[in-house]
Amino acid sequence: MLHFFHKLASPKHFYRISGNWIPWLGLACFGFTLAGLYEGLLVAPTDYQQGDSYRIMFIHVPAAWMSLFIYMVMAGAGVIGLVWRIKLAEIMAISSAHIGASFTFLALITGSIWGKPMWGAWWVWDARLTSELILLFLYLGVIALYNAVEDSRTAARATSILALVGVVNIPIIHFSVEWWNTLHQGPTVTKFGAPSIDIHMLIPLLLMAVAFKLFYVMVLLMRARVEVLQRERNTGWVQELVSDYE
Amino acid sequence: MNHTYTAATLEARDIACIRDDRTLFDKLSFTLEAGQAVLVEGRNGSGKTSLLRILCGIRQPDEGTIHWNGGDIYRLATGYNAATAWVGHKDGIKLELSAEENLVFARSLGTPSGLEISDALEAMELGGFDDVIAINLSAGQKRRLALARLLVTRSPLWILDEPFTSLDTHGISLIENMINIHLADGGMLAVTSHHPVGLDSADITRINLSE
Amino acid sequence: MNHTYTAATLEARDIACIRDDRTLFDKLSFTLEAGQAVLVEGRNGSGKTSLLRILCGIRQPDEGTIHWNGGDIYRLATGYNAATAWVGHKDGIKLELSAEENLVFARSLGTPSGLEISDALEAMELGGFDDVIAINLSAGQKRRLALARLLVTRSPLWILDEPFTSLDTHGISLIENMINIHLADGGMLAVTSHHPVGLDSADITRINLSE
Amino acid sequence: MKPATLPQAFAILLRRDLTLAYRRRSEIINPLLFFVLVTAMFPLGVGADPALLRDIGPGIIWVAALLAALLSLETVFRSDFDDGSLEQLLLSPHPLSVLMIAKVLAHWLVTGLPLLIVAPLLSILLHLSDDAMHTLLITLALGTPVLSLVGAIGVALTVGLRKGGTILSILVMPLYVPVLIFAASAVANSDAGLPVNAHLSLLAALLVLATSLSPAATAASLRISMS
Amino acid sequence: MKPATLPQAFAILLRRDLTLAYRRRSEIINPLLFFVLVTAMFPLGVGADPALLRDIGPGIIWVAALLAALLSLETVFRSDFDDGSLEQLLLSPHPLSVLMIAKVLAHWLVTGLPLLIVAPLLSILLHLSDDAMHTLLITLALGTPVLSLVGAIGVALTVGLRKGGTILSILVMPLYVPVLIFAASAVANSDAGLPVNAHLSLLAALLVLATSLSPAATAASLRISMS
Ligand code: HEM
Ligand SMILES: Nc1ncnc2c1ncn2[C@@H]1O[C@H](COP(=O)(O)OP(=O)(O)OP(=O)(O)O)[C@@H](O)[C@H]1O
Ligand SMILES: Nc1ncnc2c1ncn2[C@@H]1O[C@H](COP(=O)(O)OP(=O)(O)OP(=O)(O)O)[C@@H](O)[C@H]1O
Ligand SMILES: [Mg+2]
Ligand SMILES: [Mg+2]
Repeated sequence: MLHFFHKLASPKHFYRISGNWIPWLGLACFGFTLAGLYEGLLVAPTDYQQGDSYRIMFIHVPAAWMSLFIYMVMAGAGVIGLVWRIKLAEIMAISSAHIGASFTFLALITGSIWGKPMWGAWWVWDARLTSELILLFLYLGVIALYNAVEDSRTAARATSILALVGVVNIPIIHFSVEWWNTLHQGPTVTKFGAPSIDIHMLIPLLLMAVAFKLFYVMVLLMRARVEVLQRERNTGWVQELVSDYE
Repeated sequence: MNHTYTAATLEARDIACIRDDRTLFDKLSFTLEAGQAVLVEGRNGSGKTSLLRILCGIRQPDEGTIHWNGGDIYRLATGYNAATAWVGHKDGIKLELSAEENLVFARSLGTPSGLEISDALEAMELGGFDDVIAINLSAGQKRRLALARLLVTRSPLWILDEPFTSLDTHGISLIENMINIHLADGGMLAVTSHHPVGLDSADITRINLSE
Repeated sequence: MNHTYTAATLEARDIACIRDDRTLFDKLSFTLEAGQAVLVEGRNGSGKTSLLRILCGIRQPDEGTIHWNGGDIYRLATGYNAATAWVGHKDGIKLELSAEENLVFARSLGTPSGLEISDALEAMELGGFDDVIAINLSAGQKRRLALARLLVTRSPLWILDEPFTSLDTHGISLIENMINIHLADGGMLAVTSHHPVGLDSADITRINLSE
Repeated sequence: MKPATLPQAFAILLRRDLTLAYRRRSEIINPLLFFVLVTAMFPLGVGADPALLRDIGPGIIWVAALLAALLSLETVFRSDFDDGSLEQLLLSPHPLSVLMIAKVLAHWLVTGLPLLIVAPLLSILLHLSDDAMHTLLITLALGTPVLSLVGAIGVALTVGLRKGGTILSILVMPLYVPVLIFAASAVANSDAGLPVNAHLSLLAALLVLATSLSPAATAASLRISMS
Repeated sequence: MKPATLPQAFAILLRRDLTLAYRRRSEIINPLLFFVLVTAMFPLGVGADPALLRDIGPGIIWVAALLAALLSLETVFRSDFDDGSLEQLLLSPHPLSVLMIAKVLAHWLVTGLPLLIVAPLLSILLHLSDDAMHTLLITLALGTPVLSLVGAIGVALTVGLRKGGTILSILVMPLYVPVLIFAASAVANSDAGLPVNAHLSLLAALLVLATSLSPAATAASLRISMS
């Protein structure tokens, strides 16, 4: 098992193995998405309060989940990279940042689109929305720092520290924003938190959640492969690979 | 004042430095003992500065290790730092402080040699400049002040990156003199310079990075 | 390509420079004609950099005037600027631009000499570095790039402050060669250096600021 | 080869600065992000009540724009000073004040224009009306160039000092006050359905004034602080 | 002579930084002026209605404090980096994280403490009640050190970059949000006569957390960005 990980962590093997996984991940992701969309758009019943507009949930909720999940993955990979100096972990961390930022953005956009009919405004300063917005900025900070540092290894290590500091802050931010909002009561936002969600709504939600996870892993591998090639461009195996294509 | 250092060894084992995709050097090994000097030579861009920064511990080598008295300098960081003095391309002096204040601060960050600040300035022929704010010094005067740090602290290993930059001929001979005394006392030296360094000692390892 | 410049005269009349309360030099006069060089010498802190910055027109002399072809350089600023090229302590290159882009920009701010950028880089032995972003060059490579500006523009008067800083011996001889060609072509030169400058021409005015 | 004409030199300098901004990337994105961040910080500070936010929204957006301009000002000359390019510009045969226009224009394109693009988003976050948003855009279009032009003088005056960040702000902020007042009240007026033409004409007048005076002042300040 | 002990080295570094700040003078005055100016800018931007100002006052004062801290952050390491002193600190035999505490403390004494001193003045300008002013001072005392501590990590991460001003703000501002929220709501609560103990304890907890984690993180970041 350990041996397997060690082997996988070497960029060369990672490149080879991940290349084999990607098509399968893509296929599975496609399958789950189709199933989720079918269940979500055709099977799930119309909501008695919101009509059909609630169906954006099947994008919004999984995207919002992913935005948090990916941050944890990123920070975890960052720690591994910092402590054990595993290159692949560094690569995973920074590749995750871009995807995580995209999901966060998606959650914000879909949330706003949903919010317009629900609350009559594209945006309110609700605790959850605010903390999601700050999460986006945490991601953007990581990306900005990575782009700003010239040397890619230094950049990876610097962003790992930043991600780590961010992780310490995420619960604090979450907590503070909740507090803040309950104290400064703005408009009372009725959350859609239906206690007993209809099973026909739950199924597509879970399907889509799985599809999003698969999508994440697939894109992560693709981004990581590019990054690996770029970093190892002067090593023997990449040169060979390139000459194969020529 | 007893300037004879206790014996110590610096050993570079198969170190390599890679910048972007270019290998500046690899499998570079050498040993430096009391009274010896390493002279790093090479064309512009051959990696001299990079090597010295690695020796200081500012940068990690991309491969290989560096040992101080048998221990990896990254493990023993503190002990190693107390033993080294670094003067790089940048002078490392605060422009808003006077010459004297700069040296007082430098001394308190290292191991004091016991030499008075004013004597150190005298030795660098910055005699009347004790109270002059460093921003009003010329390029060469700043360089002298940076090098005066070597006198007020007591570090067996000096690592100097083109110490003679901006110095006039008289300044250069002052520094050469200082280096020779340091080596005679059992000190160690790693230095780069594009101009010949007048070392008395025969114990010089030359490393040419252009070859 | 015709490199012979039209004759011109630079004349410093009784100029003085005062920093804080110290007079670095005063009543300094000299004349510089086509093919001649002024070599400014002096100990560290004697005022060489200050003098050159005054000659460029970056700083005004505290007393006296400087004339270019008989007219005060502060009156004729634009005409004078077109005729001078300055390489100071700072390289004046943008670290985010490639070597080539730096030279293209420098050329368009001055009078183009007609020499191709790539030839100028070749002449400075920066051959393969056209597309390398300047931040990734070593100290000496940056200096070479700064000096390459002299080749792509056509200025009769070169003002160089320690041009050899950071250059290896081979680099120094390249620049000396370049300077000698410039003087032979009827160019003019004002230069400081702590190291001997190998000039062929006998027409050298030496100004020692330490005396 | 002939020497570059003045328009050519202008264009080349402009292109150089835009290339540099593009290479640094973060220089374009950052003032923008900063603008959004500062705006977002206010609701956190003052509470989420939409009516309140709508009231103070124009003021907030303009203060944020002003701070974003202020923070990015250093980039106009700082790096050119540090690496010695500024000496080279000063000694170029082209009139310095024209070159200054190129530098300020580049600065505005990189830091001012993007604000115009995200401003609608911020108007939504702060619940501004459509009318107010419209006026906001006009005030930004007229006002942000003034910020760049006036700011350039301040940077030129302080570029040689080795002092920490805020002295520039102190110099420049009082000069920014008129822009802030006219612009914020124009937006507030239009939110309240009042006429805004007078304010907008004043802003336009400020722009004309700044354009005609700032380049020469910037050039003169630079010469002084470099000597 | 014996080598300096750790407390001695700490004291000497602290004194050096304070001397430098005093020599530069503007470093002390500027964040302060900036703080006052930004606060003064709001009434200009949003109108002078006392009730409105009193409502948004705590938020504005805290946003201004935050921006003042942000703008002065660069001074923690920038000049030490530029002149090479930072390399020397890094290579000193003393533990870097302790030296970092000295640097952050100096920064706070120079930029945070003065805010505490002028805050009462600003409270009057914005019509805050005496209670609110009192709470404001406590929140500033607890919160501004956190700003310095957290900010130092950001500066350490960006010190080697030759990029313009705003990247630091983007890294650090999201991390400042909790301080802003707790502090501003504490002041607002106390203005409204509500209890504030919970908020203040939370701020104190943030201070403890930041003090215990930031020095090591700053030291590690510095080592990375210098390599
Ligand atoms: C821009 C606006 C919005 C943003 C930024 C946003 C953000 C989020 C986030 C971050 C989550 C995940 C929370 C977690 O797992 O802890 C979430 C979940 C959710 N959101 Fe939104 N949201 C927005 C608008 C809306 C709207 C308008 C609705 C419907 C009224 C909505 C309904 C939900 C639901 C039902 C969940 C799942 C709740 C759960 O996991 O228990 N959101 N949203
Ligand atoms: N900014 C300044 N303000 C006040 N005095 C200065 C300033 N810069 C330099 N000086 C003083 O002016 C004198 C001359 O400085 P200058 O830089 O011209 O010397 P230099 O001959 O070029 O010396 P070096 O060989 O060291 O480069 C020095 O003694 C210095 O103390
Ligand atoms: N920050 C950097 N990022 C990437 N590459 C760099 C960087 N700094 C230097 N290099 C490259 O590393 C090589 C060695 O640089 P280094 O500064 O060590 O050379 P050097 O031997 O000290 O040269 P010099 O004599 O010019 O000072 C150079 O070819 C340069 O292009
Ligand atoms: Mg070097
Ligand atoms: Mg000089």
